[in-house]
Amino acid sequence: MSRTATERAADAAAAAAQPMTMAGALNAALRDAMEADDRVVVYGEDVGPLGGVFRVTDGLQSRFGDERVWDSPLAESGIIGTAVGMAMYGMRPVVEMQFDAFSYPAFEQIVSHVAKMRNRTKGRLELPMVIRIPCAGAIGGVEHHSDSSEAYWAATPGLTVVMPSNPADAYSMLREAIDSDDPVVFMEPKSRYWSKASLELPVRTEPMNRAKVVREGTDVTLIGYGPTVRTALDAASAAEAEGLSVEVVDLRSLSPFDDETVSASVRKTSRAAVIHEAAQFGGYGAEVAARLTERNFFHLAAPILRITGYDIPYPSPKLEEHYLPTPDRVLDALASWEWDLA
Amino acid sequence: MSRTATERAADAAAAAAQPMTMAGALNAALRDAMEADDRVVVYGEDVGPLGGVFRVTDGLQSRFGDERVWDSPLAESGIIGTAVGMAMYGMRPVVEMQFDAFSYPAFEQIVSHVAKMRNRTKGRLELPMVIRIPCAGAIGGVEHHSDSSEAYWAATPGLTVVMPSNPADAYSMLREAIDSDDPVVFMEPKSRYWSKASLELPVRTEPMNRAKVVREGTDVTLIGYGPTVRTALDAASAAEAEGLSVEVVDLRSLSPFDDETVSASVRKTSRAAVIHEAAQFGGYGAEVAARLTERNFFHLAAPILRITGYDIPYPSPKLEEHYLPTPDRVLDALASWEWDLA
Amino acid sequence: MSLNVEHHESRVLPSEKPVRLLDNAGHALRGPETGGFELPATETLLELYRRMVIARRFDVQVTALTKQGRLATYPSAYGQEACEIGVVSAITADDWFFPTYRDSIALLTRGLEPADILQSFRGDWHNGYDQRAHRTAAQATPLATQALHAVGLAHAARLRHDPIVTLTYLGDGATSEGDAHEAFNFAAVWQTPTVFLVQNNQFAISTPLSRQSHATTLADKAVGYGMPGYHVDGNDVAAMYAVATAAVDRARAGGGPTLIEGLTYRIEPHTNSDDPTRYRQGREVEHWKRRDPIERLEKYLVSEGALTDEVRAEIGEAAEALAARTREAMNEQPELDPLELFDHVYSTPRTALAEQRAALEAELAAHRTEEEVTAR
Amino acid sequence: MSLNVEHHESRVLPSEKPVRLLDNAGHALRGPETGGFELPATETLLELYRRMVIARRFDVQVTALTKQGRLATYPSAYGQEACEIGVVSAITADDWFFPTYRDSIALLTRGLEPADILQSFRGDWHNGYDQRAHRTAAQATPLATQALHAVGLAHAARLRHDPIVTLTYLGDGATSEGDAHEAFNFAAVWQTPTVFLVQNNQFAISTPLSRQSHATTLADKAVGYGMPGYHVDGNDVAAMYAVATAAVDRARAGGGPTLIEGLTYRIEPHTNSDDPTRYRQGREVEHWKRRDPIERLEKYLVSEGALTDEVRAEIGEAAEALAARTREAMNEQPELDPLELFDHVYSTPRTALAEQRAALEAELAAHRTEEEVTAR
Ligand SMILES: Cc1ncc(C[n+]2csc(CCOP(=O)(O)OP(=O)(O)O)c2C)c(N)n1
Ligand SMILES: Cc1ncc(C[n+]2csc(CCOP(=O)(O)OP(=O)(O)O)c2C)c(N)n1
Ligand SMILES: [Mg+2]
Ligand SMILES: [Mg+2]
Repeated sequence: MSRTATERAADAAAAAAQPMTMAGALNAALRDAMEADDRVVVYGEDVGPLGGVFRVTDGLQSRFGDERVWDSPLAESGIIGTAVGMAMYGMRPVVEMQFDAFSYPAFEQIVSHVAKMRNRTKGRLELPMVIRIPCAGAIGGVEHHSDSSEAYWAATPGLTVVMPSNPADAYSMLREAIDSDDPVVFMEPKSRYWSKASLELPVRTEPMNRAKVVREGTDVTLIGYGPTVRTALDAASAAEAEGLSVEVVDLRSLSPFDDETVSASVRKTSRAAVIHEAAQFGGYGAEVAARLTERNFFHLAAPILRITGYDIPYPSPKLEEHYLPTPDRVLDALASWEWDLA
Repeated sequence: MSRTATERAADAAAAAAQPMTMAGALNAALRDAMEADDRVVVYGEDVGPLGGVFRVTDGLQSRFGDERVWDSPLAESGIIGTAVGMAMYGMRPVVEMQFDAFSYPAFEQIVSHVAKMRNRTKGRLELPMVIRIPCAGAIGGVEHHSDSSEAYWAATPGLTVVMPSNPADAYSMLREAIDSDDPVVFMEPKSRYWSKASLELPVRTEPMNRAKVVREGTDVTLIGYGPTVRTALDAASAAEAEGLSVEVVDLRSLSPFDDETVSASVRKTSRAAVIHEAAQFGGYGAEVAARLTERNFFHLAAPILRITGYDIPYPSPKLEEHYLPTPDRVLDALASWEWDLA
Repeated sequence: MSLNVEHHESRVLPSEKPVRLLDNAGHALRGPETGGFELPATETLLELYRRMVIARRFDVQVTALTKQGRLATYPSAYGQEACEIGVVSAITADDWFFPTYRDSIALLTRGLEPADILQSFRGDWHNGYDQRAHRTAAQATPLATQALHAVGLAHAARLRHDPIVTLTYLGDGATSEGDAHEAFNFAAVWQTPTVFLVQNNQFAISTPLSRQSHATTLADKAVGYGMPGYHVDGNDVAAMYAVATAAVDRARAGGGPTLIEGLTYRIEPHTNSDDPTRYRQGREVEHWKRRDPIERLEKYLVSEGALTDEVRAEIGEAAEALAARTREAMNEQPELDPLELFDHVYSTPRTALAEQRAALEAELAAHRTEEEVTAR
Repeated sequence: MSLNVEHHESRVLPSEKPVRLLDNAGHALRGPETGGFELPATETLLELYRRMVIARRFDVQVTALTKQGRLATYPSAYGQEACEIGVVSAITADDWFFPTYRDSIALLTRGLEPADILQSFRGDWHNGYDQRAHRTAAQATPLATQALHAVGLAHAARLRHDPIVTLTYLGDGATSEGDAHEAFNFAAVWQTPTVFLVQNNQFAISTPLSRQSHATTLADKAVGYGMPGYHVDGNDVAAMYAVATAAVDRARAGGGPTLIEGLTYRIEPHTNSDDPTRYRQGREVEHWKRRDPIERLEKYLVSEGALTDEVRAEIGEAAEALAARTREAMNEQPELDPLELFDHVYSTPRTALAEQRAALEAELAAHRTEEEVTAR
């Protein structure tokens, strides 16, 4: 039986495809971006010989040399502030904040400069830079290692904020973030670093400013991003057993918000819940709920729920299981609605 | 005609009452708090001989000496960080951040320590401190002088965030904030500093964690805080002319949110809009809309509107009028609803 | 001219007495006070004089316009001309400059147009000039933040093997900020070609230097970063220029960063909305007025026969012409397009912003219609 | 003993060669290397020895327990005992201590219980001891932030006329943070009774000192704040104790803050999850192991006849007893109440938190019921 070209291509792809963790995919994205464009430089705390505390920059310094990849002094405002200067000169710095909470010393540089430079200069000065932030919890981290900082960045006009939930998106979105002429806060869910997928590089998924329906359903829409996409999918599978058809949307981009995709899903199902690890009060889910309600009020059968962390500081390792929004908690929330299942 | 005791008291009060600006009321509150409790100290940039760039600390140094009121070095993280230490030792520091945007260098100290200390130590160490932040815009300020930072603080568990809208509340709430054993982010709307009221000190208004219905109405609830309470009241008066009965709620406390008072109003009117100067996306209004919708969905005739700044950095002085949510814009928003007016 | 060898090779404390080449009477100095620096050539000094006179005329003019309400705010550099002009004159058009709100006159020296410099202070837009074309960053307001940008840009240029230098100004108050420290440290560790000028005008708004630092000199800070530091008479433009030129040369040659403290004084209020009577004595201001940087150089140039009446007249005319141009520019009230508010936030278009833009457009159109109706 | 007069009166560069009282062979030194400091009394040194031996035993024990999974993480101070113990021993129980994650053994010396110190590393709660009772702040993770707390508390005490001193530790890496700078500066301007110990263990995780600072010594930073700075052999507990004691005395007497750099080395990985083979040579570690602070003092004490077999045995027993207590404590798995998560966030109760607490309570109850059902 003769094989078609398509079949042969698929075979080649399968051969090229390799199992890869999200950390590995991010590493590959950095490598490929650096190969493609010598304006891309990588620096931050411990990103050189160590390869970063999560090994996302592993091997980059030995490959590209220490003029492309280097350990900076230990000062986050310094890292972001110098990256602003480097981007002004036409470089494309990709810098790492070691954990969410350690981006806070750089808050002023990010909010008052990174976010505002383009507007300030009427577009004459763009800042093509990427701020990588290993984010959120569920890794048994001690205090300050499991914050979720996305609400701060998303509330800041001028920033683009994205968070991949899987290795393919991680690769594709990081490449796109580096190529973007806008500064991007690129959030990497730590608890997903070791999640695996089979990838054929260079994989390109949907544009990074689009949300994606990752599971179709008709009764309710679960909206997650980063670590909670897995939570939503697990809850959806479990709910199916109980006869509930759950659609899951992976936001991918927190700012901008893909109103089109998410509203379409919510109009279809008429019920939705947004899931995140961060505290509920003032969290990103508030924006999701508010804007979806504004735009789809008369299509909604119930208020949009927020299934989130509590309004407390992130707990110590032994207590985090009680804090995190689990699939069980999602199921409980869904059960609180009255369903008239066939 | 003989006068009753009540009449005499009222007369005495009127005699003691004096016209006072919000800046004056805040100044008086600081003075009275310092008189009442020698653990209260005031420091920050230019709060000494100058009396602060808005004169809120005017005269305090000459009255209390420079061991109670002093100019610190110019470093906001230093100001907050040392205040943490002072509060640990039992003082009650009241520190000033000169403008919202200049609190950003202190972001780490505020988010990682001020907000978390009590929880971290299981309540063994409290931080009775007040962080005063002259906030928001509408004063023709150049870049970085008109930010609205409330969404950042409100999203941070562990902080109490309040914002008075008038001189009486300014006095009362600042006294209460200083007396509180929790750290309070005390936001002062700059554009209201020169607004006046006749006050008899020490005036005590509602507890600072309560919202207040400042105008009763039946058709719609306008929710404002700080500078936008005036906006809401002006819009309400104008709407009245068009036959619309508008209730206005002054939130006063942003965190905690007074669900009871605000939900009661929304249930009564079935329609609501929240007004703030900050950008809409991820702004505080998202939380207001989301939680009111969650709790009152089946009482709502329409989605809760957000009438806010645009999703852009705060504009330059000559353009701010186009950015700010004006009474006209509020009226337009109300008009977008279909009204069946008698 | 080159910097003292010791500064390259080992750590040395900046001199406690500021480096000075001309005394207040305009006499050229010799001996240790000069720190080994040589007096610049007379023609160089004459050019610096010219720039300072023009700068001051501009500054005085803008202060006056601000009092008339033409500008939202203006932080004057009156009295700081030796720092402002002397140091920026040490870099070339290819070098990058990172100024603060206080440094409008240095921008003028750098060739920027009054109308462009003042756009932000008039309140039109946050920044009014083409930063890349002028290699001059926006005048920074958040204190010390721009120093990091200067270091980053210098490092980028170095990686590209472009022989440029970055120069940044900061105030005495700004040295207290964490960002100043991080900028000094990154520059030293990375050995970037960066020159930091601390204009110690002895006040941060109302806060005097004594409440800002306990160091003997602000230049002392350099020691902690392993970089050379110079404590210089900030009202002596000859010294400021000489030290800055040496630092710039050293940076360009790969010798790394330098910290220069210019000891000067802020004669005017912090900005037009400040009230200095609350925190300082008029006597102190008078004392410093008598140490005027322009008069000092003038005395020297006159004594050297370099400043003839003819030259003086020519400079005066240039200054007046600039003042007139500045007045004209500020009397114009350019038509601003509110819809532009949405156009520059992102390079990638956003639907939500387009919606908001459309809403404002409709609002403006409705408003115009209303006005027309009212007008009829 | 008191600090050199020069340090009070004028600015002096810290000695490039670290201050040292005992050489690596355990011989007492004389001459300039001692920086004018005197060797502490033998009984003091014996007590420091005892504390260091116990501290190390504890540290080794906790590292082992961490490898066994009993703790979430543990940053070891193996090899840094001279800094850790020598300096904290210079303050009294009334003074306040502001440590980092690295400084568990200093807390031990301060009299805290292993079980309490390790609560945070085991993951029970973010902080496990009564800070006020022990006058010991939580071990800070956000780098350099605690230095500001130390300065603020010292200032508060000073305003209250309480003659206490605050001591804070920070790492070489942490000196790069803006907060370190602001802390040094506030302390110097306010002249607070604060002693800063920079434990220069030459690495910040994987980043070597050369990428952190270009200064000759980290103590040089003191100059820029107008405060005394000492560069000390951080593996010589005699020197660390002597310099720290002098700094503490000076602070208590109203003489203001001091910066002490202890030059030492981090023998263990940054934490248990670190892999130092990626960034440093085993040889370097071996080199530093041969400069062990405990062995050095031991040699001296033996040569002085102060460390008899009897004393050695007694210390060994105390160390083993502590190790046993530590093992026991870490083998216990205390019952944690998840509902406590809501109880300490605010002193003023919040309705929303009460609602969330109730929700979790219901969830836990439902879960227990489910478990009971399954168990039946
Ligand atoms: C981070 C930050 N904090 C506070 C301010 C408000 N502010 C503007 S200028 C100024 C004083 C600055 O003093 P200095 O650095 O000495 O510069 P000078 O104005 O004297 O030139 C202050 C406190 C600011 N712009 N940025
Ligand atoms: C503000 C901040 N940034 C980053 C980190 C992550 N981090 C933890 S320890 C460390 C290295 C610290 O090095 P150093 O100050 O030398 O102390 P050492 O660990 O060597 O004792 C880093 C980068 C942090 N804790 N805080
Ligand atoms: Mg100044
Ligand atoms: Mg270290």
